[in-house]
Amino acid sequence: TAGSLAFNNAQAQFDSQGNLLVAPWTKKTGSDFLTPPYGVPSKYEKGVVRILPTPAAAFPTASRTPLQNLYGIITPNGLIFERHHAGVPDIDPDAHRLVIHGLVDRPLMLTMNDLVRFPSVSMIYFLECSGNGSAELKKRTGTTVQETHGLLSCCEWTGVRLSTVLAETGVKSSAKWLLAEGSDGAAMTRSIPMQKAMDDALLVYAQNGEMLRPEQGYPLRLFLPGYEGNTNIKWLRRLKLGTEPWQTREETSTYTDLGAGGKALQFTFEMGVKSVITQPSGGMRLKQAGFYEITGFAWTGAGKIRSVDVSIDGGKSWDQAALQEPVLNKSLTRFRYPWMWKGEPTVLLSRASDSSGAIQPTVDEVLKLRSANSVYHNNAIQPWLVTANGEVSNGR
Amino acid sequence: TAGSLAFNNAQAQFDSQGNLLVAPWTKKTGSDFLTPPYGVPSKYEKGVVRILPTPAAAFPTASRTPLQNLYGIITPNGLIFERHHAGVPDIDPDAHRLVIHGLVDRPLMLTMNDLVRFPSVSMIYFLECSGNGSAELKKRTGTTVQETHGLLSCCEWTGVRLSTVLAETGVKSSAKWLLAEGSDGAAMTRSIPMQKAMDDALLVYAQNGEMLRPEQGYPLRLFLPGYEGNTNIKWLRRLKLGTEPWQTREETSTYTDLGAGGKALQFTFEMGVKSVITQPSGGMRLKQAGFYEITGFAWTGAGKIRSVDVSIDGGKSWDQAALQEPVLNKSLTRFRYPWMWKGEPTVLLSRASDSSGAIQPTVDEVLKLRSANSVYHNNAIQPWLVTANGEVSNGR
Amino acid sequence: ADSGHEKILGLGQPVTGQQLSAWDIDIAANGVGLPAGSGSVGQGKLIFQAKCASCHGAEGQGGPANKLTGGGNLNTAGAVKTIGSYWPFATTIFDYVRRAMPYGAPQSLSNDEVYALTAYLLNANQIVDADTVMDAKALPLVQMPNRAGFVRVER
Amino acid sequence: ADSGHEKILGLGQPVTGQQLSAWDIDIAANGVGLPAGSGSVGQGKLIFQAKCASCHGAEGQGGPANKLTGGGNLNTAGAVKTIGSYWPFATTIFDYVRRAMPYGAPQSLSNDEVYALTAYLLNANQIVDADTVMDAKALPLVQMPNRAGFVRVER
Ligand code: HEC
Ligand code: HEC
Ligand SMILES: [Ca+2]
Ligand SMILES: [Ca+2]
Ligand SMILES: [Ca+2]
Ligand SMILES: [Ca+2]
Ligand SMILES: [Ca+2]
Ligand SMILES: [Ca+2]
Ligand SMILES: [Co+2]
Ligand SMILES: [Co+2]
Repeated sequence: TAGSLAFNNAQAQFDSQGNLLVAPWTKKTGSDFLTPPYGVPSKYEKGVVRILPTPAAAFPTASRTPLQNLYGIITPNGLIFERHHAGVPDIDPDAHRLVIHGLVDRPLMLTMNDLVRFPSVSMIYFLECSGNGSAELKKRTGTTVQETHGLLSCCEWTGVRLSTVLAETGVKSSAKWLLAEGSDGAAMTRSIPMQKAMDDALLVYAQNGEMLRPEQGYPLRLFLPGYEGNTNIKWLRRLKLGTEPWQTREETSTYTDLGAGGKALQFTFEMGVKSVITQPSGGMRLKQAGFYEITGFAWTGAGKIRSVDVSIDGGKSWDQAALQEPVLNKSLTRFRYPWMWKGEPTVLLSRASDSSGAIQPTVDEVLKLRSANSVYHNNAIQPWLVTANGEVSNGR
Repeated sequence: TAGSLAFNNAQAQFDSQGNLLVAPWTKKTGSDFLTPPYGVPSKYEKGVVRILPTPAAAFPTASRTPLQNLYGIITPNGLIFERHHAGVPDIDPDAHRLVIHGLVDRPLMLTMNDLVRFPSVSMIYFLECSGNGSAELKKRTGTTVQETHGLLSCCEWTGVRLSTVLAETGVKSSAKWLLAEGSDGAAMTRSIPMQKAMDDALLVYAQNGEMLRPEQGYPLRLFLPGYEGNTNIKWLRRLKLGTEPWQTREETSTYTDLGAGGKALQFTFEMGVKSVITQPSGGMRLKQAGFYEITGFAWTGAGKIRSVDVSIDGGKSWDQAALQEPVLNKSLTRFRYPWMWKGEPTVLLSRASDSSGAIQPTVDEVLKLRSANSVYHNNAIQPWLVTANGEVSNGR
Repeated sequence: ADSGHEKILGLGQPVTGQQLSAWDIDIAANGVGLPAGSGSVGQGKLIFQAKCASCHGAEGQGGPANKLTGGGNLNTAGAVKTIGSYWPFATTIFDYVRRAMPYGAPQSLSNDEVYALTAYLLNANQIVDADTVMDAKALPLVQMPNRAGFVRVER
Repeated sequence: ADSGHEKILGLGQPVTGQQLSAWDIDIAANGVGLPAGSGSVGQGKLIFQAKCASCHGAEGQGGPANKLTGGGNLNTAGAVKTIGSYWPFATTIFDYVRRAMPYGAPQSLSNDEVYALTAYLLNANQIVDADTVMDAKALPLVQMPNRAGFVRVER
C-alpha cells in the first residue's frame, strides 16, 4: 500500500442521518492475550511488506523495505531489506562459532555464549546497500520510494565492539586488513581496513531489542557503521587478520565503481550523504488540497546529518526542514516540513548536508565522470512530481 | 528461554579430532527472499514470547515481555506486554474516527487520514503498567524477570502532539480535565489533567517504525510519557474536555493506592524511578566462573535517569554502572556493569536515581505507610540471588 | 483565555452534539450526562440473575469475575474493594455497567436496565432500600460509604 | 607494537591452525592459501558442462546466471564485467568458485576440480592456452587483462 496517506474515509460507522454509530468492535469482546504470543501487525496492514522487483529475476538479489509506510527512524525487524548471495541459512546458535586468526597473538574460537558475555553496546545505525537506487542512475524505473530507495533500513544494534574482542586475541602490528567471512552458502567475504575494525566496528547479535533475524545474520553479524551494506558480513564465522586486502570476488567483480575513463574505484566503503521524501512519495495520491507534512529520511556514512533543505517548487527555492531529535551518528534522521498545498502541480525535493560538509548532489552531478556501467553509490536528490489532481510520481 | 546466557556449547560442528567441520548450512543454498515477506524470528528463538501467569486466571489481565531476552532499549513490537480490559478489537482504520468535544471552541471529528497529515513527532518512551511487580509487594512470586517486571516495554512512538490537535479545536479556559475513551469492548476511560494534555501528550499511530499493533491500540492511542500504562488509552475514539475528573471505574475502583490508614490516593499517574538487572536474572544459570556483563534497564516517569548503582555483594557496597548513550527523557535506559564472578554465592542489586533527585527505594521503604491491600507502583530494588553453582533466583 | 477562532490547519470535520449522541456516554461524578429512564431494585435483581450472575455470583458475591458486594473493612488484610467497601461515587456504577457490562456484550443494555442494575447493586451493598427506583435525579444523591476515603493527589 | 599477552576477560577457547583447516579457505591475491592439486582446461571444460553450464551457458556466455566470458570494452555502454573484461586477479576465481559455486552445492568441489574450472574459465576468456594445467604455482602468475584497471581508494 502507498503509505498512510492511503487511509480513506469509509463511512461505515454513520447512520443515514450522518450520526456516529457505535462501532461493531466496541460492542463485543476482542481477541485474547497471546493471539499470537509473538505479535503480528493488524490485518489491515497486510500490504506493508518487503517486495522483490517485478518481474522476478531468475536469481533475485534483494527485497526492499516499504519506506513509504515507515514512521520515526526505526525499521521494524519484519520489514528490513534483505540482501544475500546464496539464501538465508538456518543456523543453530549453539553450534555456531566465530574464529579469529591470522595476525593475532592468540587465535580464538568463540561460542555465542562467550560473545554475549563480553561488554556490549547498543547503537542506532542505518544500513544501506551500495546498490540502492542503482537502476535510477540510468533512467526512471521505480514508481514508489520502496522501489527507488528501499535497500535502506535502520535499527538499534546490540553487540560487542570488535576492538574489545581483538583485545582478547591481541593484534600484531603488521595487521592492516581483516577478512570477514560468512557461514552462508556463499561464504561471503570482504576485506576491511583494520582502522575501521578498531574504530567503531561491532559484532552484533541483536537488533531492535531481540536476537538478529535470520536474514540479518542470525546469530552473528559484522556491523560497520556508515559502510556499504555488503561489508556488514552476516552469519559471521571467521575473521582473519592480514597485511593486504584479499581481492575477493565481492571487492573486484562486484562492489567496485567504474569511472568514465574505464578505471574502477575499489574499496569505496562509505555511504554518501543522502535524503529522500517518503511522504508524499511515488504512487500516493493527495486527495484534496490543504495541509500536509512532508517527511522523509536523511543519512550519511560520514557522521551526522547537519541539515535537510526541502523545495516545494521544483528547486526554485529551498527551505530548512526540522530534524527530529536526537540526531544520531550514522543513523537515519527523520526530517519534517510543513506544506500547505494549494492544488498546483509541482515538484518536491529534499537535499541533505552532513557534518563533514558534504551536500547531497543532483543526479547529473552523481553521473559526472562515471561510466555508463556505473552501478553503486547513487545518492542523488529524488524529485517527486505532484499533479493538479494530487498524483505523486517519480520525477527522475 | 532464560535469556541468551542459555546458549550452550553444542559440539555438532567438530570432527572426532576436535577439528572444525564446515557447517551443513554453509554447503547449501538457504531460504529465499520473502519467506515470509513480513519477517519473523529464527526458529531457535521460539521460546522468546510473551507469557501469561500460570495457572491462567479465568479473566487474565496482562501478558508479559521477556525482559531477560531483550537487548538495547527498544522492545520489538511482537514482544510488547499486553493489557486490555475486554480483548483486542479488530479495527478498520478507514472506519475509525477520533472525536474531540466538550469544552472546546470547535468540536471536531478526525479520520486517520486527517491525523497522519498533522505535524508529527517520534519519541522513544517507556511504557509500564502501574501493576508491574504488584504480586511481589506481598511476597516472592516470580521466578524470571519476565514474571516479576514484564509489564514494561519501550518503543519509538510516532504521532501528533495532542496540543497541536487541540489548537485546531480551540480549548476553553474552563477546561481542566480531559476524558479519554477507547473504542474497545470496555470503552476504557480515564480522566487526564489538561496540563499533561498540553505538555507532552501524543496521539500516536505508529510504534517502532510501523503502524501500531492491534494490542497496542491500532490505529490510534493516547500516549502520556511517564504516566502509568492504563492512562495511555488505546483504540482512542473520543476526547472530551471538562472541568473535573469523571471518577470513572478505572480511577476509583481500580488504579488507586490504598494507604495503611484506609485512605486511597487517587490520580497517582507518574511511574517512580526504577531499575532491574535483566542479565543475569532469575532462572538463568552461570555455567562457569569468569567474566559477565551485568546489564538491565532503568527508567523514571519524572524525566531522565541520572545514575544506576550496582551491588555485587548484596548491598554491602555499590558502584556506578555505565549508562548507554543517549540517555533519553522518559525512556528505558540500558545500564551495564562489568563483573568478574569468582564462583561465590552472592546477591546482585541495582538502584536507579533520576533527574528529579529521586532514588529507587527498597521494598521495605515502598511498603511503609501502605495498606496490606496496596497493589500499584512497586518500584522496589530487585535482588537476584546467585548460588555457588551459578543458579540465579528471585531474592525478594 | 479561550484560544482564537481561526482554523489553523483545517484538518477534520466539525461535529455536532446530535451526531455524537451514540458515543457521548460518559457520566460525570455529579450525574451530568445521566439519561432519561429508570429502574428498580427488583427489576435489577432479575436482570442481574439473567445477565451477570454467571460471572459475579448469584448475589454479586463473586465467581469467575469480581466480587461486587461486601468486601469488609479496608484496613484488614483480607479486605476486597467493592462498590460497597470502596467506590466513592454511585454514578460510576451506571457509567461503567453501561459501557462495559455484561462482559462479552457491552453497550447492549437499555438505560432502564442499567438504572435497575445500579439500584440492585446499591441495594445488594446495603446502600439503598429494596424499594428504591433509580433515575437521573436519584443516583447522584446516593451517599457512598467510602466517599471520604480518597485523597486526590494528581501527581 | 603488538598488544600485550595477558588474556583480558578469558572468554573463548584457543584454536589451532589444524583445527581451522576446513574453514581456512581464503586465497590471498598473491596466491597464499592455494592448496595442493591441479587441473587442466580440458578437465575444466567437462566439469563446467556438467555442473555450471545450466546457469552460465555452455561456454560461459551467460544464461539464467552471469555471463562469465567476453564482456567487451568497459568504456562502451553495453559492456559486461566478466573475468576477461574486468577481474584483476586470477586467484579470485579459485577462491570464489571453491567457496560459492556451483550455486546450490557450494564447497562441494575438490581442489583439483576448482583448478580445472579456473583453467577453463581463463582459457574461455582467452587469457591462457588450451593446454594449460593450473596449480598453486601457476595461478598467481596469470596476467589478467584488466589488472591495471583498478584504483584503490579506501574511503
Ligand atoms: C462473562 C463474564 C461477565 C459477565 C456476564 C458480567 N461481568 Fe461484570 N465483570 C467481568 C469482568 C471480567 C470484570 C473485570 C473487568 C476489568 O477489570 O477490566 C467485571 C467487572 C465488573 C464490575 C466492576 C467491578 C470492580 O470492582 O471494579 C462491575 C460493577 C460489573 N462487572 C457488573 C456487571 C454487571 C451489572 C453485569 C451484568 C449486566 C456483569 N458485570 C456481567 C465479567 C463479567
Ligand atoms: C544453479 C545456478 C548456478 C550454477 C549451477 C553455477 N552458478 Fe555460478 N553463479 C550463479 C549465480 C546466481 C551467480 C551470482 C551470485 C552472486 O552474485 O552472488 C554466479 C556467479 C558465478 C561467478 C561470478 C560471476 C561474476 O561476474 O562475478 C562465477 C565465476 C561462477 N558463478 C562460476 C561458476 C562455476 C565454475 C560453476 C560450476 C562449478 C557455477 N558457477 C555453477 C549461479 C550458478
Ligand atoms: Ca540448540
Ligand atoms: Ca479499509
Ligand atoms: Ca477537512
Ligand atoms: Ca455525556
Ligand atoms: Ca573460556
Ligand atoms: Ca588460507
Ligand atoms: Co562502494
Ligand atoms: Co497510579
